[in-house]
Amino acid sequence: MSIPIAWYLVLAAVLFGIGAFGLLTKRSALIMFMCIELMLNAVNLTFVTFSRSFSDIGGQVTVFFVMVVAAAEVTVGLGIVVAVFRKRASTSVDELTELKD
Amino acid sequence: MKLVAPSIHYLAIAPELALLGGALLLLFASALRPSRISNLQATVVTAASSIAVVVIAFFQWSDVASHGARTTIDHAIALDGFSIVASAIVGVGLLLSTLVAHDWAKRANVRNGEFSILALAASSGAVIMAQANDLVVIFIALEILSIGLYVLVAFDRHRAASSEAALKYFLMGGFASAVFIYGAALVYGATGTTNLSSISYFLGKNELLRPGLLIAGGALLLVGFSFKVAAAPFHSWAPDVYQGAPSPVTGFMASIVKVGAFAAFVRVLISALGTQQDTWRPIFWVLIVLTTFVGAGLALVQRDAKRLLAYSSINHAGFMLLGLWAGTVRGAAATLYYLITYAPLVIATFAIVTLMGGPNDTSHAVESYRGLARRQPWLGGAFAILLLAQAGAPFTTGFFAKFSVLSAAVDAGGAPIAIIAMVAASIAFFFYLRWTLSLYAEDALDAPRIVVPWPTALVIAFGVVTTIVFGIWVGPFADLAHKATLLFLP
Amino acid sequence: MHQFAVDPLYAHGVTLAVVIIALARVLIAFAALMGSVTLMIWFERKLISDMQSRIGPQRWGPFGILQTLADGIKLFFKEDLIPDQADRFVFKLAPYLVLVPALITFSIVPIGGSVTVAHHTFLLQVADPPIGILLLLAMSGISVYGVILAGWSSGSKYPLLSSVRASAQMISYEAALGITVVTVILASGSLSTHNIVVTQADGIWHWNVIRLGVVPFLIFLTAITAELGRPPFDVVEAESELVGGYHTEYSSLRFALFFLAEFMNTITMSAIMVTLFFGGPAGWVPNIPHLRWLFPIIWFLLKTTTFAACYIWFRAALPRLRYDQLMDLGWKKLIPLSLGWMLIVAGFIASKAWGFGMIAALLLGWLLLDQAFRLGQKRAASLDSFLPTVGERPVRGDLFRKRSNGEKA
Amino acid sequence: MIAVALTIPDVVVYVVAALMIVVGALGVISFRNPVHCALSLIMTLFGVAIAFIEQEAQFLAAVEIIVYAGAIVILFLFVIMFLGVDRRDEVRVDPLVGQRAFAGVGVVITIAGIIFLMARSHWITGVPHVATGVATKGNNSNVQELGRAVFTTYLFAFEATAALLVIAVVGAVVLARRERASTLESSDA
Amino acid sequence: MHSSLWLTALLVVPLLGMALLIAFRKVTKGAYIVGVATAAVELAISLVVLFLYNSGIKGAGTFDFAYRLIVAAPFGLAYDVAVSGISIVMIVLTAIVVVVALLGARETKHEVAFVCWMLFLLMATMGAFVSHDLLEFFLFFELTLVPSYFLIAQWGGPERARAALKFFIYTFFGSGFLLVGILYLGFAHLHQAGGDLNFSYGILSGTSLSHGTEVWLFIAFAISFAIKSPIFPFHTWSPIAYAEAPTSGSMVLSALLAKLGTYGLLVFAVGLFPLALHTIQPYVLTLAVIGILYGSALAAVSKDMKRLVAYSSLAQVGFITLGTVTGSKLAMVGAVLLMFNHGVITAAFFLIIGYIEKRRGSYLLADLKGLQGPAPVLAALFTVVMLASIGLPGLSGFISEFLILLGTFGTHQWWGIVATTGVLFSALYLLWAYQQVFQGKAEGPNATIKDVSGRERLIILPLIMLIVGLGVFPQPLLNRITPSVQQIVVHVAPTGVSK
Repeated sequence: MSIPIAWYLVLAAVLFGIGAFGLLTKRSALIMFMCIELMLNAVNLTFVTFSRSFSDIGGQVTVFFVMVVAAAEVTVGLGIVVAVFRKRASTSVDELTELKD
Repeated sequence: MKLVAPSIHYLAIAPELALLGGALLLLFASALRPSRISNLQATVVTAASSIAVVVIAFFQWSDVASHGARTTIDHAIALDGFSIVASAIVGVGLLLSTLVAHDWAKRANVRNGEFSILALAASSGAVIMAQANDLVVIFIALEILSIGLYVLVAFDRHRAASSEAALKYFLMGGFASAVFIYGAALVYGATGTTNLSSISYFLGKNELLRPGLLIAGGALLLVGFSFKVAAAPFHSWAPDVYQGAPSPVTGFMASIVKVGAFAAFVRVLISALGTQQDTWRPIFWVLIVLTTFVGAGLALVQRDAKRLLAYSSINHAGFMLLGLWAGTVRGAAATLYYLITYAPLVIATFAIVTLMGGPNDTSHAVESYRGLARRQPWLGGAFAILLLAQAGAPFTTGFFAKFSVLSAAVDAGGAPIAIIAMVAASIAFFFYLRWTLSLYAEDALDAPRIVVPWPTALVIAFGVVTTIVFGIWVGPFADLAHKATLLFLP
Repeated sequence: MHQFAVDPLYAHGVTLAVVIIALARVLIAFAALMGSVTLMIWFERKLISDMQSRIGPQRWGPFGILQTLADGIKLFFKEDLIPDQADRFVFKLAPYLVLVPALITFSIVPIGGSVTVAHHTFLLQVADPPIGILLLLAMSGISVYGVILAGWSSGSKYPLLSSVRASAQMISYEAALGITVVTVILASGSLSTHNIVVTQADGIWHWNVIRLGVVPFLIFLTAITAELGRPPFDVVEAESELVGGYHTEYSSLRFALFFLAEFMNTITMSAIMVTLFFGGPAGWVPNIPHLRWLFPIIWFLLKTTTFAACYIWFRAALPRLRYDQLMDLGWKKLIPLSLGWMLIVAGFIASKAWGFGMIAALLLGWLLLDQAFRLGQKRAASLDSFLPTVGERPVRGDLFRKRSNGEKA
Repeated sequence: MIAVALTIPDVVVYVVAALMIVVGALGVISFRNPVHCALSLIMTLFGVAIAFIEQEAQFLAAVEIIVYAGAIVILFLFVIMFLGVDRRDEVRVDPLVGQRAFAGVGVVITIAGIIFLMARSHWITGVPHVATGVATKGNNSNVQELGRAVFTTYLFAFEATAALLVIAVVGAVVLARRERASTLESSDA
Repeated sequence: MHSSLWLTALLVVPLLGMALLIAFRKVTKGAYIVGVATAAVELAISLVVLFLYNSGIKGAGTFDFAYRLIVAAPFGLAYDVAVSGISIVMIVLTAIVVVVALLGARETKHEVAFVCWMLFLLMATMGAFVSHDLLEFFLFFELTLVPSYFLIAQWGGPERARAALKFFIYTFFGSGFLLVGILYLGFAHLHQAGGDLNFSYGILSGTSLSHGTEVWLFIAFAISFAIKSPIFPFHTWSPIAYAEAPTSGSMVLSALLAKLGTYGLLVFAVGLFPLALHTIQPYVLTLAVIGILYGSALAAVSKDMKRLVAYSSLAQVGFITLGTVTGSKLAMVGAVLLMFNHGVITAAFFLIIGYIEKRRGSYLLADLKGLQGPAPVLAALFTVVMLASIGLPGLSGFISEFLILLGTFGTHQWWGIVATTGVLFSALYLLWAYQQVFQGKAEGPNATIKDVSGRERLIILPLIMLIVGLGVFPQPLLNRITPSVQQIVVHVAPTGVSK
């Protein structure tokens, strides 16, 4: 037993919060996207921390799956960003305004 | 080191195998055929897979009826009445959507192959969600479903709105997934497992004196689910996405996502966190009030048909949540019944919306529906019936759907929330009625005639007929939902 | 199966002596690596000029062996230029991002067997972490950053193009690389490089290159060459297309660092290849007292030098691939091949029947895949028309109208 | 909770990891240039990897670097450069909540709430769990246990990721492929 | 016990009529003929039911024609029909009013759709009156909204959209309470008795509830019915809706749908929660009395005839409410009778207004003057109806109001006294209106209007006959009403002074 799990849990929570804040406030799709990755990393850290204190491998396996999901999400997400950019490139509108109330 | 692989009950995973098999078949075929696979072939394969899901559901049902509900693959997935019915709904929803999409693809001159592959794979995600008995599996299934949909939403590359919608959906969906899995992490910390049965077992055996971690985790799971089912205040993506997505996809999304997400939601709340009912109920209370009112209220001011229907679906989500709020067997059955009846209804509605969108899928102003029933009495009449059913007019399935959740809520001691929901329903009823009325307006008789291809006509007819027939002959579906829930995994 | 051992150095607790030994290992290894880089540069220049019937460096030192040193000193005293458009922080950071992974990767290479100094027995390898060879994959992932960021931060067109190329190329080949490494891990049953070497120690037939069939080795060689960006996969710094590639805007010491890192990487990867496929330090050891520890090192150096020479040979002999050929090779050939081979190996490890079944299945799969690729190419070629502009839907009528207008005209 | 004797190296490692994580994360949300954000993200990822190693999850640490730093962030950079968004107008969307401050307060309250709830329940309430029956052993490589769990308890999840990856690949291809005319238009050379 | 097929026929015939309509929608005048024919058949069946009802059993108040079929057990949904002496009256009223409305207030614009909606409304209203199951009642109760909405919104006056909206939102809002109340009651019974969910009236009336619960449920039911009726202060939708609706719509709204409210109040609210009545009584009575006075006052100042009748309806509904909640048997019988009579009277009123509107294109009091000169028969008809509404002895209004007031004086003297003034008020404003419209010298277009044609006379004749006939000889109805009311009154024992 070394570092108390609380330290890691708080760290992860803070990381999650920073990610969420970024996602809610940033206006660039790519950076919002990175913020999602931050959040997922916070989750990973949480899982690993619990996994260590339970001596249960399950948490680590879950982290593994989260990473796979993150990779899949990135693949598709960046594809969407590229698709949007292709549409928008010619018009140089800096906001997505097609869909509004 | 000897590795003992878990036993697999193949019948339990047969639906997703059928769907993924269809997807892979199409994938290989499109790679190996000298000429591309035609839209017809893609549609046939998709339809066959979805019919297979329904057929498998019958076998599963008899299996569960005789052997009882059970879990398989090391308790990762559950085979019970609830999951069977939910996956059958997914099958039916996919079948209907693919028929609509077939016509749309033909009209819009789009290749249907990838569309079908993605739809099949996304549906398999929904099926897995319905069966999942582990938070990790739910998470992965959720992603399968969502990723498929992100792409489907962006599928129409002729409209900028389509990819914009996909981007919004993606960002919100990613956020929701992250929140969900963080919730799962905290629940894992609180209970030492992610398996729903084990969580339930743990919480049943141990009274948590300090349930903070569990509460935090549960709340985050709830937020994650709320995003997926578009419950206010986590609904903000839905109108944009519904509007931007290609219309057949919107119908698909409105039905399949709701089925998958609510099925998993029910399982998590009632099966795993059932003991914590007192904690999550107040949150739901707020959620339901917001959702029903936001859905109904904002729909009133919409000018775009798809946006309007998006808010309407938010409103419906609020009602489905009402069944969850009850948290009883009756509540679960009510939500299931709602899903059973809602899926064909909403797909048929969007089938007509798809037709109305024209070849470019762009003319979706509510105004353009004026006088539809005068120009084309059958189409307009069908749409009127569908709208009334969505509103919850008596003697349609829409009414009994609302009735079932309300009765479950009242049964669980929620008369006030039921009344509040009814108030929202009255607002909702109004905008449906107003729309229906405009179908009979007389000042727009010269709009071009809409050609109804027979597959779409079939879907619309199916939607209308089930709505009316099972709105009067209520017994079968009500019994089905009830029995399915009685066969719920303990 | 072999008994896997952890580094015996830490077996009896951590004392001051142990710390000193560990530090010494680090210092010696990296000093040696640095030194060998200067030699490597000289070696490459000399060898390649021999192959091209030139003389090569000859002025400084015997056979020009100090030429590198002289070049280094010259670069050191040159003016350090940073372009106006550059992103200064990243521009300065990038060279280190290339250099550090090369150094770290080297730390997992077993140079020799175990040695006993002052009653402490230890392995001749900087570190033997339990994740072992995964470090290679991790670091090869990181080293891309140096290239990408260098190109991007220069604020100049050609380096940027180079960056984009580099990122795509490295991602493409990393997949094949990783899968091949998995094949090796399957055979060795461990991630640790030390254990991987140990399992190959029983003679030449146990070397992975033989044991796994030659294919994984060839894939690995190809992929690692592409990862390094060395010829024939040097589209990243193709002089005829991109001026100097990602380091066009670099000068002075920073340029030297790139140079250093490239050669260091070459050496490290040669060493890794030796470790993974050629038994590392394994080889015939004559029974000479007190010097037994020396022979594995010599074997290792010999093998590594061979591969280093191999790279130089490639550079002299092979023409650069076109970018699309490079992508083709990576995605359509190496990845399926490595994946298939991994499955075959896994099959044989499970049982012979599985193995042969796997071969049959993969043959079928390969036929289908090949057919699919052919069809794809044919289709791509036959599609003679693309939509006119992005964002506008061609309506059937419009197209017909356009054509009929054309006919009239 | 039992008082834990902390060793200085542990604390140092933790502090370094935490600093990397937090500073990196703050960098992601405060830099304007997406490339700098990506670099900050890498710093966070390394911090997380260090935290993993500190918690005896070496394998995951390696995978974290390989998958996140080695593939995901590279993809980000690739797209940033490919689109040239760092120099031109960005691809933007409306944020969920318009008000920065509102979002800030909301997030702070939420996270503070979560931390408070965790602290109230003394950080952990679960028990070493019986369902998987597989525990990490000492400081040995846990790769084997990981592999075993993947193929037993998490077999279905593992298989499901296959579907996930298939759909992601198909999706990416669909999204990225250029528009091509279908048969009708192709006659119009 | 008679066959329930009669009641089922009441529901099926309009549907068949609709099917026929749609099948022969291209035939000229087909809609009119089919519509009237269907309604006539309906009327015939309802009369048969009226005469068969408990025939041979003297003074029996039990339900007849009963039949119960479980449709969906988990929902407690059943097809459960039966009629009591109260509902039988309402059924006949429904059939009569619809026949007259179809005949007399024909809409030529989109006639097929119009007749369809009317028949649909007929079916829904019939369904509500024959239901012996709360849930089923609710279903039909709700279902009436849809056709009414369309009738107002498509064939109404210039402000029809707003009127329809107001009508719809109000009533739907109210029915939410009703549904939740029904559900609550059903589950209360389920938790007591076990078994399946069941909303049958007979079974639920045996549920024992705490007094507080009964009061709340009564309120929930009452709100819904009060809105539908409408009872003051839930009436604000009604003037505009009555005014903007087409003539037939106004007839149906005031003569039938309003009765759904009062019928529900009597049978379901009072009938199921008799004990709550004790607590609630003063408030409802007060509201009823205020309604009477307020309706009369507003009727006196209203500027058009439709609003006038609408407000007078409010006053009349006040009387009905008064009779319903006093707990006195006499008053209750009177209330039921008034439901019928008011239905007939108000239908006649709107029919006459429709005649006027057809001729003059307006129903504003200001536009009309001296009509009795050119149209004496019209004036005479109006006079009869007006006098019935005022409560002139010998006409139908009198006996019912008299019974109500008599009953009320027995139990709640002071309310009775105040309510009586309402009768005087009604005389006041109706005579005033008569004076404005029919008396004086006709000028301009008023001078040239045609009198009612023979056909129109024929159409209104049944209503007039009923007004006169029931004024003289209400016994056939009273015989059927009284025993059923007795059944309800028994439960209201603590306060009910059964006379």
